[in-house]
Amino acid sequence: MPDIINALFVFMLACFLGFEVIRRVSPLLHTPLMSLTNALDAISVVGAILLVGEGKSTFTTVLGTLGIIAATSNIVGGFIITDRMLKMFKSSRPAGPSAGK
Amino acid sequence: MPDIINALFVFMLACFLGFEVIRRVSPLLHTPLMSLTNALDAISVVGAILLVGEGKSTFTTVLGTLGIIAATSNIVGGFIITDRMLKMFKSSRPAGPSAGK
Amino acid sequence: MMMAHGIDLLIEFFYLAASALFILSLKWMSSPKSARHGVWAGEIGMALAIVGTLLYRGPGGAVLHYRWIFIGLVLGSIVGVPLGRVAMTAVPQRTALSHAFGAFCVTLVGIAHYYSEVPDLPRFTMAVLSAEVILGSLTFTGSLMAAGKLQEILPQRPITYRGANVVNLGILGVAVAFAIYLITNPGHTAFFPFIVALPLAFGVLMIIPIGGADMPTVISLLNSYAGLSAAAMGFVLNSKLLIIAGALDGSSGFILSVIMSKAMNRSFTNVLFGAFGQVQASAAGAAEQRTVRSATPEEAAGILSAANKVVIVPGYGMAVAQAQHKVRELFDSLSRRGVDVKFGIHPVAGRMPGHMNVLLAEADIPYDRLLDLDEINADFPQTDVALIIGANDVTNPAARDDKASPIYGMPILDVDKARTVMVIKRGMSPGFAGIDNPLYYLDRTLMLFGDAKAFVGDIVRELSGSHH
Amino acid sequence: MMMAHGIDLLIEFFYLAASALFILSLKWMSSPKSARHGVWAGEIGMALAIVGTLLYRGPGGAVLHYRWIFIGLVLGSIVGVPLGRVAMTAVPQRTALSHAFGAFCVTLVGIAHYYSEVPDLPRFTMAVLSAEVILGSLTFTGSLMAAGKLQEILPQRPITYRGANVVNLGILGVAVAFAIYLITNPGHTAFFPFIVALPLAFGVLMIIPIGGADMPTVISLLNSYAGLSAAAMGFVLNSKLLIIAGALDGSSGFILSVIMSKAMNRSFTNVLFGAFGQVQASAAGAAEQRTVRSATPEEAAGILSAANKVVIVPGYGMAVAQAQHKVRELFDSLSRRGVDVKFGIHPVAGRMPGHMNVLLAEADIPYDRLLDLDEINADFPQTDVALIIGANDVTNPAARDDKASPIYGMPILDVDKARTVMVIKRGMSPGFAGIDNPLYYLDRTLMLFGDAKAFVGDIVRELSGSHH
Ligand SMILES: NC(=O)c1ccc[n+]([C@@H]2O[C@H](COP(=O)([O-])OP(=O)(O)OC[C@H]3O[C@@H](n4cnc5c(N)ncnc54)[C@H](OP(=O)(O)O)[C@@H]3O)[C@@H](O)[C@H]2O)c1
Ligand SMILES: NC(=O)c1ccc[n+]([C@@H]2O[C@H](COP(=O)([O-])OP(=O)(O)OC[C@H]3O[C@@H](n4cnc5c(N)ncnc54)[C@H](OP(=O)(O)O)[C@@H]3O)[C@@H](O)[C@H]2O)c1
Repeated sequence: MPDIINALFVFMLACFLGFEVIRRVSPLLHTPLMSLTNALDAISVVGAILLVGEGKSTFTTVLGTLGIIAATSNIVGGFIITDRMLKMFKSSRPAGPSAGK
Repeated sequence: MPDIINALFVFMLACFLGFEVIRRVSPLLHTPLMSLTNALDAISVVGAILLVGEGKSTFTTVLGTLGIIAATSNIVGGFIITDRMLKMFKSSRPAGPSAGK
Repeated sequence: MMMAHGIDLLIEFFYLAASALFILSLKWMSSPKSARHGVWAGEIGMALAIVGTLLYRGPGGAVLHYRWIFIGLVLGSIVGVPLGRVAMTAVPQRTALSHAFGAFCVTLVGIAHYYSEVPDLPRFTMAVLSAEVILGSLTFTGSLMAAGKLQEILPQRPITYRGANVVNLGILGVAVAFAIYLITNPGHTAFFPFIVALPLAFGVLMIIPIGGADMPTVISLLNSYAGLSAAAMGFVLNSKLLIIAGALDGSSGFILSVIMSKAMNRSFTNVLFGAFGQVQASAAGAAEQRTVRSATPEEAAGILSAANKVVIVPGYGMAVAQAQHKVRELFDSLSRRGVDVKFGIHPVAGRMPGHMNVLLAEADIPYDRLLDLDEINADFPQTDVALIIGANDVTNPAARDDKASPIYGMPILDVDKARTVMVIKRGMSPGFAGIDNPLYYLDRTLMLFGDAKAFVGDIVRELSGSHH
Repeated sequence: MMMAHGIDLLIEFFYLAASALFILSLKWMSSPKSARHGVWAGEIGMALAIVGTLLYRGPGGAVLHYRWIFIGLVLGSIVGVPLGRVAMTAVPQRTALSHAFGAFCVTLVGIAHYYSEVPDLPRFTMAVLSAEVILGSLTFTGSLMAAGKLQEILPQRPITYRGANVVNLGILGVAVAFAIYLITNPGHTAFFPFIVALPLAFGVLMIIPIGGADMPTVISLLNSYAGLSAAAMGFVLNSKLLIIAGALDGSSGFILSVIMSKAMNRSFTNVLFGAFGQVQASAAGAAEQRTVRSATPEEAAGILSAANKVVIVPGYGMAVAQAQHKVRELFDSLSRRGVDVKFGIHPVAGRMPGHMNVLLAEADIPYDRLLDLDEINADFPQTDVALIIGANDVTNPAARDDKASPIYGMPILDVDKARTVMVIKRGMSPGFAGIDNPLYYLDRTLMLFGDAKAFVGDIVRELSGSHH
């Protein structure tokens, strides 16, 4: 029971935080944002690792290994492509002090 | 032990959220913000109520009742003054569509 | 929870740090200056999460069985590298594909969890497990379909039939009914396959009636669903890290779809309830035969080189034609002549949020030259030439002036306020919204008919020719 | 945790809703339009939190002893109403006082918790309980001292002696040492009073060397400490609601003090480590006798009525003189004559963040006429008259131009860019920073010597006189 409550509190806070943070993402970077969240979303790899690691049965090992492969490819691919995209964004001004705030 | 962890997660998220949210508060409203947080901070009344309610000893009842008085005065006073201040802020434009975003 | 030894506390601290790093990662995406730190934060966070999980001890202090874990990690990395190296134009389908992968993992873990714990599943666990599996499966097939349409393996055109929505929602409804039954009777294993199979079918059917062009909004929604399914897995495993990452991802997809639907002037409920497939009223048929003026690359080059201020408005056509590198040459050539060149970027130009920015950044155009709607619109009245390259709907003045237009109310780039308007496109065919564009019939408008890449290339050649 | 019955689950849902409402409450403070909803959200959240707590059942399902709870709530409300009705000018000391009350409650609960549980206190609980009590007690006396200085019950001037910092930090250090010992030996009840008494003393000593004018920064820091102590109480009681509210409050105080120290160009470490009392280098002594030009209310009225654009810059002097209502009359009178009047508000004008905005709003000046630093500075070159009312430091051009000035680098209002500058103040005495203001010696500057309220009143009279 307390687990449910704790989980709900964390979920509520994380949703509010997600809204606040994502709303501030520069529209310039909406495409890299999508690939970055792809990579972060592959955190489900944690569940798959535990599943395989506990080794309860061949069934869970097979499903879990497939899960690890799928999630890991998202992690690796997602970070690589995000970084590739972001590397392309260059300013014409040599990082000078920008006006205003 | 899990309590500690849960509490730390909640604290971490709430701190991030506090920063994001407070940074967006209009500088116009920094004074009412201070009195509003005064009122919200008096949430410690919850601890005092539990203390008095459990009625373990005269000692805890006395301390707790004093605590309830102090916190409640903050709640009541804080909300009243914040609302008074905010009522004073008026726009000269009759709530028309503001330019841009 | 499993909090006996100090090692478990350590793992939780790893997870706490990983969560904080994920938040920072998204925070740093707020500006191109800090965005790459964001990627690093995300990478470190992910590494901490994985290492932390590998430290996990089962009951009796047994370490995990590492063999298949490592095989999975290695194989996944091998698959991941090429997925990270696709061409920029393939990013939409890559994104869709990776939602499918993410949802696949979530669904598999959910299924395995069910069968290895059954019938020992408390109601709450069974409820969130059902949510995980249903969201996961429909996201899996939905995303695969979306990727197929975008890659043009599947037909792009919407396939609709009467009552499609009723059938689809019915299928999903039955799946939810099975799930509700399972919450109180988790032991009925015969019912479980339905809450996987029906959403898988729903995912396919949901996408069939939707045209390829509507895929970006769908992808963002699927992004949101993928995030929510990961959060549901977090509820099942009682992992705060998963809940946080899932919620962040879920809000990201949700916000991007809200931004898109706002910029396209669609109601958000219209998007949420999947009514993407509606046949768009085409006003084009009734349009009287009005005349347009067209010009050659030579004439266009002359006008551009005489201008002081030029605003280039790129659109979907630039992406299709892969014209961004030629556009860069044009930008350089004009800048060398002292012309002030800026880019006006509409939030839904192209087929993906931020599409134009990535393409232009790829072609090395500095991002401070890329101005969004609010910033650039004030500039058009002082602009000599607005050069539109493969954009259409995002410049359609009917959205501003014609209350009868289906896109009335959509915010647009006010290119018609510029002294001269030049439009590069192949013919008079409409854009995504399927409607005529009155801009093309203005006196100040010159049509430059041709493929974007070829035409811009011709202009550049003319400019450098006349230079000598 | 205490999660046996459904009622406990219900209480937690109340707390969850209260937490969400508190977050919304602060979110809605982002604009004056939604701010009052913020107050309502806060009120509903607080009501849910209190009602939820009253539903609590002890072991065996016993309800709480309500009698003293209700007496406390009623007495607290009776005390609270007048505290909510103080004059706007008393807001700084009211704020300080209420930090003291909040910290008082936290400290008492912490003390009672200790004595009723001892020696049955796990290490983690004892650690956070110590943090709660230490932060609570030092905030209590510190805030009382701050309130006393602001209300001028205590002397405003800083009282310093050599080694004060060492003594103070020593006292706090001893308290922390006792706390660390108690973590492993909670049963040593004889040590507990020290971790209350020493921080109480530290709170007093910390404030003695700080001048009244530095109180706002101190108050914000104390706000932050009060929030953190409430969060610590949340850790002790394992209440996520308390942790969230405390963390929100803690970040609020922290951010406001960062904003203040930035706007005052003080390093934040300087503020954090309490070095407020440092004697500020006064450059005023060496200033050669330069001449200033002064003018009468009549002349000022003439210049103002001939202007097209006027920017009024209010400062601490306007607050002291309570001149805001006269300023409103001036605003009305000029607006009626077709003069465009705006207000330039510096973030640290006055003695409290947002001080000027509240006073001007009180006098019914519409908030869209109040522009902050970034917005108004672009306007000064097109401004006919900058009328400064009781402001000084925030207009000092030395902050911009004179590298040797102690306030060099502080962002200021560029009033010296206006065609004519008029300054209402009583004499030539410096402002809070204690330094001379070269603005007063410019050719375009006219000094209007007098009390702000009286002088503005005179100008208004002149304007309406000449009106007839
Ligand atoms: N960005 C997003 O996230 C997103 C998401 C969903 C929907 N949408 C929708 O997509 C549309 C985007 O507007 P847009 O102005 O960028 O594009 P558009 O309105 O779809 O117009 C693209 C134009 O490019 C021309 N074109 C195609 N291939 C070309 C080539 N090779 N060379 C030159 N021109 C070419 C086409 O005309 P010709 O055939 O005559 O050449 C077409 O009219 C909006 O309606 C928006 O609502 C965007
Ligand atoms: N707002 C905050 O949060 C905050 C916090 C901490 C510190 N501060 C500091 O406070 C200062 C605020 O700047 P400021 O420009 O508002 O004020 P200021 O620099 O302190 O100057 C106020 C001026 O008002 C004049 N004055 C006083 N009483 C008056 C009266 N009755 N009628 C007319 N004039 C009167 C004084 O000159 P005469 O005596 O000649 O009349 C004085 O020079 C800054 O240095 C800031 O760093 C602000």
